[in-house]
Amino acid sequence: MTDAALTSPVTQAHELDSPARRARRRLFKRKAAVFGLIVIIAFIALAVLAPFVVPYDPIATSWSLVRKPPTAAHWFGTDELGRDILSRVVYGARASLLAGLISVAIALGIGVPLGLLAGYRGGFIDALISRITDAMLACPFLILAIALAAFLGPSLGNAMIAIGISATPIFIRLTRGQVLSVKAEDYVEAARALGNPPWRIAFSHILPNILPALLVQATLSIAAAIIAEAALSFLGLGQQPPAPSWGSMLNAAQRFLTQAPWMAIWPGLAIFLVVLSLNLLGDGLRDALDPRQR
Amino acid sequence: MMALLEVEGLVKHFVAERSLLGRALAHVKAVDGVSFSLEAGKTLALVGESGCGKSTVSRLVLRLIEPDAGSVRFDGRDLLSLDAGALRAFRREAQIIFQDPYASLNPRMTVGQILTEPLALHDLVPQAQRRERVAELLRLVGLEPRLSRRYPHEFSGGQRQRIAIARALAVEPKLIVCDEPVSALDVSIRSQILNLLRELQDRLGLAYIFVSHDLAVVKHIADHVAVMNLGQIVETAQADALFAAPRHPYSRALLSAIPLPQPKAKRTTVLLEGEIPSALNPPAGCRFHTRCPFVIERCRTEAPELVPDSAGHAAACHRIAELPSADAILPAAGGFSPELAKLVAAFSRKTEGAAASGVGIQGATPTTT
Amino acid sequence: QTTLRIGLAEDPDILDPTMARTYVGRIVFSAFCDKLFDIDEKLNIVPQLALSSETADDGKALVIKLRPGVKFHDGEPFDAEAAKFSLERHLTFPGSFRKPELASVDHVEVVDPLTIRLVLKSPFSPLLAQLTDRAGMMMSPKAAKEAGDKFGLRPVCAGPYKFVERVQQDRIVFEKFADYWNKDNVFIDRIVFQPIVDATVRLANLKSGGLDLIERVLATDLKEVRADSRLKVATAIELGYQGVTLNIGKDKAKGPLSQSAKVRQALDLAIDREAINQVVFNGEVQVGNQWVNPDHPYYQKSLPVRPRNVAKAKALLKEAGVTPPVSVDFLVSKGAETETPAQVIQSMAAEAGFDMKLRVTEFATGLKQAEAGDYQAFMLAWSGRVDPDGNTFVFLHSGAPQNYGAWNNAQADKALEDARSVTDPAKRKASYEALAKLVQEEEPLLYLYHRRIIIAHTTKLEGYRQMPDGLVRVIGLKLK
Amino acid sequence: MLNFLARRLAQIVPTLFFVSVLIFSLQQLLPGDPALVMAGEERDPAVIEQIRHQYRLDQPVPVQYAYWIKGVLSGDFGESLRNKMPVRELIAQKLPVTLQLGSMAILIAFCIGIPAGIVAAVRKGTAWDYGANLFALWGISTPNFWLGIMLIFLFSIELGWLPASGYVPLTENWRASLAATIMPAFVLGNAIAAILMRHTRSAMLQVLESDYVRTARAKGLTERSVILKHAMRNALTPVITLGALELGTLLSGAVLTEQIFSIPGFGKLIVDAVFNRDYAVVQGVVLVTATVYITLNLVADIAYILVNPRLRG
Amino acid sequence: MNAIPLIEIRDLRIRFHGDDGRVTHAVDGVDLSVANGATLGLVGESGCGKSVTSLAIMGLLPKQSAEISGAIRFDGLDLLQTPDQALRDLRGNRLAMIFQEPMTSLNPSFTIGDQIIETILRHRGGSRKSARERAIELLRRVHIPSPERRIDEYPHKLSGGMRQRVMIAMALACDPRLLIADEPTTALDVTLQAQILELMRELKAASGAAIILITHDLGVVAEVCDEVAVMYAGEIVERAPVDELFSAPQHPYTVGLLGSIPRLDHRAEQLATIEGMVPNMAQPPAGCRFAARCPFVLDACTRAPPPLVEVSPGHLSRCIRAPLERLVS
Ligand SMILES: Nc1ncnc2c1ncn2[C@@H]1O[C@H](COP(=O)(O)OP(=O)(O)OP(=O)(O)O)[C@@H](O)[C@H]1O
Ligand SMILES: Nc1ncnc2c1ncn2[C@@H]1O[C@H](COP(=O)(O)OP(=O)(O)OP(=O)(O)O)[C@@H](O)[C@H]1O
Ligand SMILES: [Mg+2]
Ligand SMILES: [Mg+2]
Repeated sequence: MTDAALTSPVTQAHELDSPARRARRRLFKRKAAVFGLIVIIAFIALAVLAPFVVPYDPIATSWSLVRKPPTAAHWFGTDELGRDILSRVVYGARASLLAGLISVAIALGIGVPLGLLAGYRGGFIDALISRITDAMLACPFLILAIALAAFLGPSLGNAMIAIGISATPIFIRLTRGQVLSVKAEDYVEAARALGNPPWRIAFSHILPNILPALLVQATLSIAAAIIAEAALSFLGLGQQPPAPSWGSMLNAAQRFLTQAPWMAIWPGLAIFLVVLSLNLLGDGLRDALDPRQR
Repeated sequence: MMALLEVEGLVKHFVAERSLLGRALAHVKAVDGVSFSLEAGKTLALVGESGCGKSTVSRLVLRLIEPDAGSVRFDGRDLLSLDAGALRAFRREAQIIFQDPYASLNPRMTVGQILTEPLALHDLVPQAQRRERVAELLRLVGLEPRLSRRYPHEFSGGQRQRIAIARALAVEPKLIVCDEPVSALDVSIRSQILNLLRELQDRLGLAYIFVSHDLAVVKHIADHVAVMNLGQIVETAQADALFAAPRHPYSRALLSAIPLPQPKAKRTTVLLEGEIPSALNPPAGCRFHTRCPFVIERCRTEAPELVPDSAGHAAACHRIAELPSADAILPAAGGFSPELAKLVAAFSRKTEGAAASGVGIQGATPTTT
Repeated sequence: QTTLRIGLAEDPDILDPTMARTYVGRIVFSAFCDKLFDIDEKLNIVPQLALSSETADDGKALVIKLRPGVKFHDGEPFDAEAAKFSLERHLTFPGSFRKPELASVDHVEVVDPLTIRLVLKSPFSPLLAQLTDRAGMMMSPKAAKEAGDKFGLRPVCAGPYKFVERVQQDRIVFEKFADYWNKDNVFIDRIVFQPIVDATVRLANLKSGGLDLIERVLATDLKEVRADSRLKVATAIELGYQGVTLNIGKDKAKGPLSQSAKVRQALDLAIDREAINQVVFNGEVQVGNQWVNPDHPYYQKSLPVRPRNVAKAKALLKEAGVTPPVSVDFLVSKGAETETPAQVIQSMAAEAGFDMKLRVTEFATGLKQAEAGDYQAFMLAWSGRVDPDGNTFVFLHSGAPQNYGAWNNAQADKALEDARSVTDPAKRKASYEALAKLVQEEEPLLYLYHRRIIIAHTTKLEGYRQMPDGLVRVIGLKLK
Repeated sequence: MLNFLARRLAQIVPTLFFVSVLIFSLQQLLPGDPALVMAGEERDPAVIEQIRHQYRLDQPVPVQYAYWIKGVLSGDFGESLRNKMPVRELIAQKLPVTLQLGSMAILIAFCIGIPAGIVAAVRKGTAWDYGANLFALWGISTPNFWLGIMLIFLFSIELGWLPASGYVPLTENWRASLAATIMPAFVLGNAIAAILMRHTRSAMLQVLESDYVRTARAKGLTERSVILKHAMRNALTPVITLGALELGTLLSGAVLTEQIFSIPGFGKLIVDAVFNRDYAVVQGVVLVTATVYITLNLVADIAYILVNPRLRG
Repeated sequence: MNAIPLIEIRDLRIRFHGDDGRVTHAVDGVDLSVANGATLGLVGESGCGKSVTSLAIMGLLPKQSAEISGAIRFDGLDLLQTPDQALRDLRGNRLAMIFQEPMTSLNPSFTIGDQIIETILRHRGGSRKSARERAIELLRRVHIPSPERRIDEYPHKLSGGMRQRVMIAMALACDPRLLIADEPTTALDVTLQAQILELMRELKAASGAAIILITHDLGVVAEVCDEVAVMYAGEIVERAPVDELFSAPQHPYTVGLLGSIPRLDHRAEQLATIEGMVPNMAQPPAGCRFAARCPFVLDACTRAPPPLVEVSPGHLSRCIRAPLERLVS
């Protein structure tokens, strides 16, 4: 390993900024990540400001406008009940983004601590957590999600919880594996030699170093969660009508694919854009959070 | 004078293979009965080939791993009887520096964070003064305090090793275990670190366990040397005595193999032949016998004892008395030509004079009590 | 060799007439399991395995003459003993779902080898109609005794086709039964039923030639199918209905809906049935307000569909003393066929001052909650029975198993009982008229519309006629 | 190695135990009454009560579990509530279908994902790389049912090349069988291909930086053999084990895909069973799936060891 | 030296273009030559461009990011102008290289035999059987015990020293004219290092190939090299026959290096240190690159880059104050 520092300009003033600002600068240097960030922010803004930006009420039906193709009045066309698809896509961002973000947050919130515990402690606890994780992984994700969602009752919130719990074992496993490899690093041993208690080592020395792998998995999982919400609402366990989510819009569109293809195109495109942007952003964040990158 | 550290019969066997039910099937005998002692303010060097158990001893001494047998007494206390809390408190008194300056600093913490952590952990310095103390530590190891916002990767290897040293010094320890602290560094940087370690020892009265496989470095820094082979100490002596007349065939081979920066130096290199035995299955008898040029039948069956002579120079070999003299191993005289010696001296003088750029250690007040 | 491939909307349950429960199963049965009686296009009861029937004057016995020379698929003869066996099996077999349908039958007697007599506990006019369905299906006693409760895995009946194999959720295969009593009218050698759940894919299969006939085409696809020259459509209005049950007796929250008939009437008036038809079904369903469709002989023409009247609905709410918006917990089973109309209702009701909160649940959960009364309004579909009794009694009689809204009205109970005990159609119709009036006043159940049974098939298939019960009858079909 | 195998095998037992407990307790939590669902349109209370009793639904949960596990241990998985088929037979009917579909999906996934990943890594930063990445993200973000219906429109209705749905056993007519499963297999494989592509790409990038690839170049080998022989061999071994982990995704995907294409496999069976509260079927199928999944992962691990001389010992 | 050099490097310049648009001048005007049968030692601090120079000779620098100029003449052929295909024919054949990391330089998935045989078949053709025989012969030459058996082993079963010997055997497979050894012993223990150095001495005597030995250990240089080139920050700062370099170095950096090695033969109280840091190669300083760390620095040093001048016959130094003896006498 050659020393990168030997060639890095150490005296440039901006390198002495706070870590957060430097991370931000690293992020903004990456065009793809900036694109992702802008799209995500745009979608979040749309979701938050939905009532102010949409041209129509997303649940207002109009019997005279059933399944009309895009026009100047309805840019994205109308759906099977004459509702404005543009407005529904915008409102649907609320449900779908929440479904993606919250469920992954739940999975991270449960999975990461358990993975840290299993990986760092080892022994019986590790064996127990690992076997349960294996068992959950061995049950099909969607089946777990269906069962949980059905148990909790149909609503978007419960769907998020169900998806989150079902996605948890992946994070446990990933975290555990990463912990095992990071645990052997000298700096972890050094932290121990300094007298750090185990939880501090786990959270402030190991966790930051396994973050990149978690980030990448998290962005992929958000995509999977948005799709899973679609699948759950396909099965009646997700967003409740008439409130829209991209998944339920796709489901409704399915029956009219030949007659009204625009019903499927817009929510499909929205999912794709968000997933794409999240992944680009995730890759960018991984690099930006790594101080070794420039 | 009572020794700061006394190590008695340390044993550590790692499990290399486990059975279905978790029973150990094979062991790596990484450390197999190691004893030594170290006085405050002195340096003990552990030398030996890769895998002979040097790092394991270092970790055992700090109780970073638990020994299978033996005892470690530090300042009169039995380390192995300490509970978790007391052990954490002990970490104030003994510290470790690793070989790889790239791996031993958390890449996601700034230097400031790295150095603040021990202060906060042991509540050594009130919150308000921690910044100042970090600056002081950085100056102590010859770095500019303004660099505390940087990440480790933004430093050169030597600078990183200085940061690691500063981190170790932060808790004001009495003992620092240096596990090959300069092996990964460039020659020119290596000397900075060696000089720094020596200066710190003089100033702060630190004791070192200095692990290395480079005997030239060891000779430069150590008061006492222990040569290890396959988990055991085969020879131990005062540094001068050992380099003047290595006794054990293994020590001789090591010494003779060091390339000298002196073209056409006259000496005999002992080339070791034969398989290097693995610690998984150490050979019976003397563990060096597979490669020893002086091997006799007895060596294959009977393990030699480490017997000290009156001067404390001990070697574990059956044939010590019969071995040829060790004179040819190191060239008798040598060193620089007079001109070169002067040049080097001038070079050193000038750089020290020029060290006002913040690299020296002036201005740093010793804080160790 | 000709094979007729039929696409079903669901996978049928067990193929044992005694234990079968599903609508889709009945479609399959009609290919291989003949009944004592059948219906014609006008809903008249016609003999099938029976030759004739006669009800005793007191209404407490039914004598049935059986068709001679009929054989089961295993070669066993069909005679009075076999008929008695089948009926008794329906009546007594553990887990029999026919028991309630035949509840009026006390016992069965063999009069002669081709005559049986059903002795009733009390007069029960719908009995003959029950025998046009699964309760009238005849099974080979030999096979049924051998197989016990596994009879459904290899059913042996007396229909035009006999069972060959079944792969769950994939296909059910039948082949022509050589000794069928009516074999001269059977022209196709094999029939394969394939469950294909997705309506779009089902239609795609028909178009691509993978299937010859599919059931339950979406009303919204009808235009497209009609436009396709290679396809033909056969339709009929169903015997059943789509409605909204309003929780009267079991409403735990005691909302306005359960407390005042005026509020229920307001809800009814808020709904524009014709608009639902146009928006959701492209105008293909028949709107209605009773348990039978307006073309049915038992439809009460004196009580036509009331047009939407939002102003009146609002006035009724005011009269009832409730202040809008009236919040209603609206339980809907998953499925586009129910969800979309529910959303339309929600939107219409909002204009009259109702806040219908949709709660879409998967089927099992919804069922449980409906049973427990955990809802205020419940979207309900009923596939329909030949006799109006099958569309009313279990839903409207107090304490009846499917009276989820726990509507309890003595006059209604009486009307329902009366309609059962007399055979004269005019008298029965009068009883039902009384019931219909009560229902219109009290509104325990808002009848909305009657779906169109839409069968599409390729032009290669000839001779297909649609009966109002929605079943696919294979007699007389030819494949070019 | 043997020891490792034995240890892995020993882990299967507790894992399967947890699987069974997990699925058993989950379905107990499900609202709805199996007997009620089973009754369909015919909801006579007496009959329903009778069914409850017959299937021990009126007994405490642990008792039900004990009966079930006792049956399983003696090879009896119970019978389907819905159609009285023994669950074992149901599984025997569907397992080959799912295995066929699954293996084709994996094959397709590997055939698309790995070359795409390699090209993306070798041509890092070029249009090839971006193209492969876009494709991967598209695969991940496209719901199965949507892609499935699109394919049917294109290949069955517009072009008329493939049957729109249905299944033909391999043993009956292999051509027809492949024709019937190629679209669903593609739909399933597509999402996994995307994930494999990303794994392959990063593994490949790492390997291409390695010293031994440099050594191979220094020996004067052609770029082709450097990449296809020296780099690929090492990059693909981890990808294979990662791929095995994705098998779980496969079954989840199969749930909707089989529905769209009317493939009578496990996915459809299990979803229907969940919705019909057909407990014995759910339990049996999940247990078998879990076993298959665990076994395949074990096989992948063994394969990993076999192709990895360092671990072969 | 007077013989025609086997390889001659003229004004080699290598720049790396980073993703972020930064340009690193890794090598800046290097001139080198090695005669047949000679061993050139290339020493210098980490990152000074030793490896990059050798990779340039081999044509192994990444094409996208490395910009190379100058000339590398090998046996009359300019390697930088040679098409890839022809270069591949040279590599592993007449040009061979051993890398620093014996642990990772062998492909873990193939037996060592496969990896040696592959090279032989690539350049020499012939049957697999004869290639295998040659491989065994090579392994024997590098003193691997029972080569017939070892040839079918995977790298992970071998110790570091053995692997390095396998690397050497592989490099020797086609009797190269030039062998580049990039820190072949850095990762090894002293006793193993002694064995490998001995081996290299033997080989040189036997085959007469030219060797470029890259190292940062002056002791190694003293033991095996005939001539030494000292690199600093992408430049050659001193070139001399080995004896002269150790007895009368003519560049302050070399002096510093010599002074900073702890020595077995005499004990210094304080080691010499070279303070400061290597200049940033993205913006190399205008004058002498060592000026910032040099105790003998003059104003003139920082103004213009000093030329490489011949101080005594065959001894070149890039220091305007050379000969340095003047400074202390
Ligand atoms: N955690 C461990 N588990 C199993 N074996 C171990 C472990 N740590 C060390 N060993 C083994 O113990 C032996 C001694 O290792 P140790 O790291 O102490 O050697 P060392 O002298 O420090 O070597 P080096 O010079 O390479 O650092 C080696 O054979 C090593 O493989
Ligand atoms: N592929 C590359 N892209 C960008 N910069 C590179 C690349 N390879 C090497 N460099 C840079 O070129 C300079 C010289 O590197 P080189 O590897 O030649 O050093 P070295 O003298 O061999 O050091 P060491 O002793 O550590 O091996 C270093 O600054 C390094 O960072
Ligand atoms: Mg070590
Ligand atoms: Mg290098």
